[in-house]
Amino acid sequence: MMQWLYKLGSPRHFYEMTTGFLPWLAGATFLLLGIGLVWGLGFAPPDYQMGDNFRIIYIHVPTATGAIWIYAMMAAMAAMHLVWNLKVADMVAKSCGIVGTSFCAIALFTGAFWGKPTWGTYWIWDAKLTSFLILLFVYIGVMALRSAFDSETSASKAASVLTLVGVVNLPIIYYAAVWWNTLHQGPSVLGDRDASANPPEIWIPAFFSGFGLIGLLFLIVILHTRNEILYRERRAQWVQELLTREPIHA
Amino acid sequence: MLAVDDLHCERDERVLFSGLSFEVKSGSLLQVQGANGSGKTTLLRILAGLNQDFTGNLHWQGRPRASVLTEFQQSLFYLGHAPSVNRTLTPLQNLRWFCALQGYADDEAIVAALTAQGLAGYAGIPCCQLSAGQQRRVSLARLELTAAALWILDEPFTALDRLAVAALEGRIGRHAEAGGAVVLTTHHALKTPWPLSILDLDALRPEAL
Amino acid sequence: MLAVDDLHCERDERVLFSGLSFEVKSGSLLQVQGANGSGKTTLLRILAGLNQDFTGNLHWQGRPRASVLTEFQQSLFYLGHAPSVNRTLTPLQNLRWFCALQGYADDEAIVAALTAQGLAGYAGIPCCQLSAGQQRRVSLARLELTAAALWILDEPFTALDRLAVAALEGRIGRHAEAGGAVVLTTHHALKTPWPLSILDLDALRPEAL
Amino acid sequence: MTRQALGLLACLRATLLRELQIAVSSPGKVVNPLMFFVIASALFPLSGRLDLAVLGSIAPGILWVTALLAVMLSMEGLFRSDFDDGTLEQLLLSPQPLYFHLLVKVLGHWLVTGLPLVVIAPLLGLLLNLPAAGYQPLILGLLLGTPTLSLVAAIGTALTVGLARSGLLLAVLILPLSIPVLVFGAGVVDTALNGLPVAGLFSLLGALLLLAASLAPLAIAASLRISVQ
Amino acid sequence: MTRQALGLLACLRATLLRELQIAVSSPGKVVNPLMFFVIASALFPLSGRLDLAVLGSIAPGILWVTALLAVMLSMEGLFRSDFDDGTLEQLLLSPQPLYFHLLVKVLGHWLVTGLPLVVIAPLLGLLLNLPAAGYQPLILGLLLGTPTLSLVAAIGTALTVGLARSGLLLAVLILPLSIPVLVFGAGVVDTALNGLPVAGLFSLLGALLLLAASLAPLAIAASLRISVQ
Ligand code: HEM
Ligand SMILES: Nc1ncnc2c1ncn2[C@@H]1O[C@H](COP(=O)(O)OP(=O)(O)OP(=O)(O)O)[C@@H](O)[C@H]1O
Ligand SMILES: Nc1ncnc2c1ncn2[C@@H]1O[C@H](COP(=O)(O)OP(=O)(O)OP(=O)(O)O)[C@@H](O)[C@H]1O
Ligand SMILES: [Mg+2]
Ligand SMILES: [Mg+2]
Repeated sequence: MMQWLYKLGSPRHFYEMTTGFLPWLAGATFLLLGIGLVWGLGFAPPDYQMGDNFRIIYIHVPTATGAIWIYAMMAAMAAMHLVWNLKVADMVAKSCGIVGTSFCAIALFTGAFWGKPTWGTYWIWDAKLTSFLILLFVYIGVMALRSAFDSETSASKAASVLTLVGVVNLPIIYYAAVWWNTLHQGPSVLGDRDASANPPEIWIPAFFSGFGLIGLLFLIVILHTRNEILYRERRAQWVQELLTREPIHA
Repeated sequence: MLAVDDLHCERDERVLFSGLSFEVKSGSLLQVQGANGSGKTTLLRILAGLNQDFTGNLHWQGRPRASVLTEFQQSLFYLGHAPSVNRTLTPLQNLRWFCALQGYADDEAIVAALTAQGLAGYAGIPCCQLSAGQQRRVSLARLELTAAALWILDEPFTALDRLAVAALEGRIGRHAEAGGAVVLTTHHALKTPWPLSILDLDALRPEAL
Repeated sequence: MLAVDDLHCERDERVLFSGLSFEVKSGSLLQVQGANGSGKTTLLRILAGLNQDFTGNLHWQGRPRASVLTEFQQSLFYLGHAPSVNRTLTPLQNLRWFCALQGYADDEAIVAALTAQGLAGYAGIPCCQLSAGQQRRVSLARLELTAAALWILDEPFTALDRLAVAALEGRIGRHAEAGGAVVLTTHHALKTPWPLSILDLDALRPEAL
Repeated sequence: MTRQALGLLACLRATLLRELQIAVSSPGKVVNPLMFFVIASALFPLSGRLDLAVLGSIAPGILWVTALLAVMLSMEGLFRSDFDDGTLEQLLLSPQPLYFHLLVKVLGHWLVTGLPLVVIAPLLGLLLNLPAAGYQPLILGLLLGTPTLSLVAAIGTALTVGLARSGLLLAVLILPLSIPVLVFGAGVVDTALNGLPVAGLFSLLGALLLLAASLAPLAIAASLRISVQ
Repeated sequence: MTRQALGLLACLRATLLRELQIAVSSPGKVVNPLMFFVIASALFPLSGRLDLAVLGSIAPGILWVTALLAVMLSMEGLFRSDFDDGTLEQLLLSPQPLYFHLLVKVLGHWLVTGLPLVVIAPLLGLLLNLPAAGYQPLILGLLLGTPTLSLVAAIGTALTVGLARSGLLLAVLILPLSIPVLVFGAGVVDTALNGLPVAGLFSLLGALLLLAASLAPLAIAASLRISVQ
């Protein structure tokens, strides 16, 4: 286990490992996304209740769900970084922070623009939306802390600690939902409760775009991590060799 | 006492030292030398356990330091660039807390230590009203209050006048003579009655080889 | 140029100097000496006009300094303990602003001054990535960019290596030779080709009399 | 008194005593958070013509938010001077159990900064027209909540102690993490004003305090180790 | 480019440029006040179950108070690094007219910290359910008010720049002085929401700005001279 971890934890190994399956991941991602978005935005029939507005779902739901899970992933990476001092884990965590913040922001904005036609207001202080906003704040806090340090080592360690502290906060925020009654959709559109109201033409593209966005998420994280590896290891022998071997288009 | 094996440290992608191995034996006096920015402070902080950012092994009394950390810390006295003296408290209050961290209370010993540092009448005056040199002396009074065997001193002679420098040199020599060990840095030429070994970081640096 | 008459200054109820009178003439090199805390920095800041907390008279070119303040400030270059270099900006940006304060813009001169200080490739790198000595050099590059006749330098040799110290000593001598005036403090023994007068604050102190 | 071995409790008392002595010798440390609390909560009634009933109904929120800000800003100095003068290194290197010393240090800081806020809060409640039913839950809530806020803020302080100009950064780090305390704390008063039972909320606040007291020292210690590095 | 004599305006532009360059190279300076503004104003709706109409009616107060706090906290750093690295001494000793340079310096700081607050305020207005009639007066009011707040805060910063840990002390000094701006600024929005004419209040805000712009630099200069001493 530890052996495997250290192997995976070596930046070089991570870089070389991902070089292999990156094209596959990219291909699958764009295929899924393409099908999902074209189908969803272009061909799926309008919702019986919400009309064309519902098409936002194809972006809103996967980004919102992704932003939550990506925090969990970031926290796991932070823990690995602190416990085993794995540098790659920190680089992945940093990438997760950037992607998570963007996803969070996208979900918020799409949700808000969806809210106007459906609820009649852009924003409402209900549990789900509020906790999601707090998640965005926590993300931003981690990024702000990271950028405040001059030294890379201190920055990554400090960000890891804060990420883990933020985890403790998440379930608490979640349970705060008890104190409000929520206006936000539960697991409804995609759930089987009123599947009758939503024909497969709606939720199949949703699956495509959902998995597509998950793929995109991993794609961005991996690409960013690879960048980070090259930057931090720019003095290392293997990076030098790599850079001289491959022509760079700067 | 403290064995250092294959120590490697880089900061901001600059290797400060690499493959550094030595042992601090009981009764030894080790001076770490080098130009500004050569990594003396960094090395001392690694030895003291403040800086974790290195690779290599440290053994205390033959066992890995991490496994005997409390024991190690009980035997360690570290004096850094800063005097570790709170400016709003008095010397007495400062040293009382230091003793409490060591696990005991002994006001008489504190007053005696301050007197030995030439601060007889100053025990009750807030440290911000003391001069820089006097603050350093409050800090040095702790040498009399600790039972630690290993002293790690980073530029202990800063801001001291000539008499105080000589007294401290004597004290350091006596500690080594009594079976303790001292690792220190300083830019001035040490005059101690006890044999001194020197670790020159500039000479060790890869570029210099 | 600058005449000092019956200067008296006390800080925290301790008299630093009293009845101090001297004149800084064109072409003169004055080194202010004294132990730590004897008031060297305080005196230099009084001369520069940063510290108003004194009694006595200051004349610039024969007229009371307060009445010709702008003229005085145009002829003054002051370098304090701190390097006056913003850490997030580059040397070029820092020096551009310095020139603007002098009322001109001249990138070529800035680059030339940096090159003369051995910072040829560093004009565009944020100063926080420079070592302490390199930051001091950025600060000293301003000596080439100012037309001031009176230089007041507080420990200008701090953090410089041996070559840079020699270069600066030469520069200071040339400035005096060219009819300027320099007042400075330093703890090291100055070696300039130009005659040096010394003002010893310890010798002047009332207790010492 | 000659040399006298001290147990853990006596050592912790020394740390507490030190914290209190420092506060006594720099009174601004005690007075400034209090003044901030008073002035900042007075800003709200000044910033609009609210009728008294509305003011009373938002008073719990105002008091809690400003208390949170006051605690946070006051924590900025918790480790600063220890960091600057090297005392922090001594604490980290001492053979003493760091966990308890940090807990006691935060406790000492809370006694001189947080507790006065709790004491003065009813007065501000009067100014803000807080209805009578709100005072007891306000005080008890702050009593349970401000130590939690102090502990959470101490993590942020420990993380940023090595950085210059940390005030706003501290806020950005700490405020999101403090929101649960705020929600429950202000919620207690709100609920009491609506005549509903508050026991559940109090136990939630208590649970948060226990959680913070047991976990925060670990995070603080880790953060300090990173900052001292 | 060879030596080229600069007029006063060009010199002032250099000071402005420097301020902006510093901001660009440390993004926290721009982002943190903004984040504080967003998070702090989100604290209020979180701290109680307000109905939307009430929330909308207190929104101007919340936005103005948090904007005030954000400006104040962001000003903490205005002279700090210049003081620490000695640049401040150079500015005080330069033959340039200090008055204008200080004015421009505060302007530069406002551009990177105050102006973003004004830009993002409408978004927060949406979150806080501010009625439609409030947006225009909110933006215009902040546009006139935040520079005044910056100027006032700069006096406090200049006075406390020599002191460590000045955050809370600054607040205690500055908040009382800022109250008029707050009262008129939040008052403008309030008045507009009530459908009353606001021109008078705007001209009061404008007058305050002019007053601050003409007098504050004098006070700042005097304070800096004292702090540098
Ligand atoms: C700013 C406003 C909004 C925010 C912050 C927001 C946030 C979220 C979040 C965080 C999720 C993921 C929930 C989870 O996985 O547990 C989600 C899912 C969802 N949202 Fe929103 N949302 C917003 C507005 C809306 C609006 C206006 C609608 C439509 C009426 C909507 C419909 C949905 C649906 C249908 C899901 C999928 C539910 C599920 O399967 O779990 N959202 N939203
Ligand atoms: N906080 C820090 N973060 C990153 N690098 C640092 C830090 N402090 C010092 N360094 C770098 O580490 C190197 C070694 O610094 P160190 O303080 O150990 O030198 P030193 O030998 O003690 O110098 P001095 O004689 O000036 O005390 C320096 O080149 C410096 O650039
Ligand atoms: N900010 C201050 N407030 C009050 N007193 C001060 C202040 N700074 C220095 N002093 C006192 O003024 C005296 C003179 O200080 P000064 O800095 O002029 O000494 P110096 O000769 O430059 O010493 P050094 O060689 O250390 O630079 C000192 O004894 C000090 O106690
Ligand atoms: Mg050192
Ligand atoms: Mg001096």
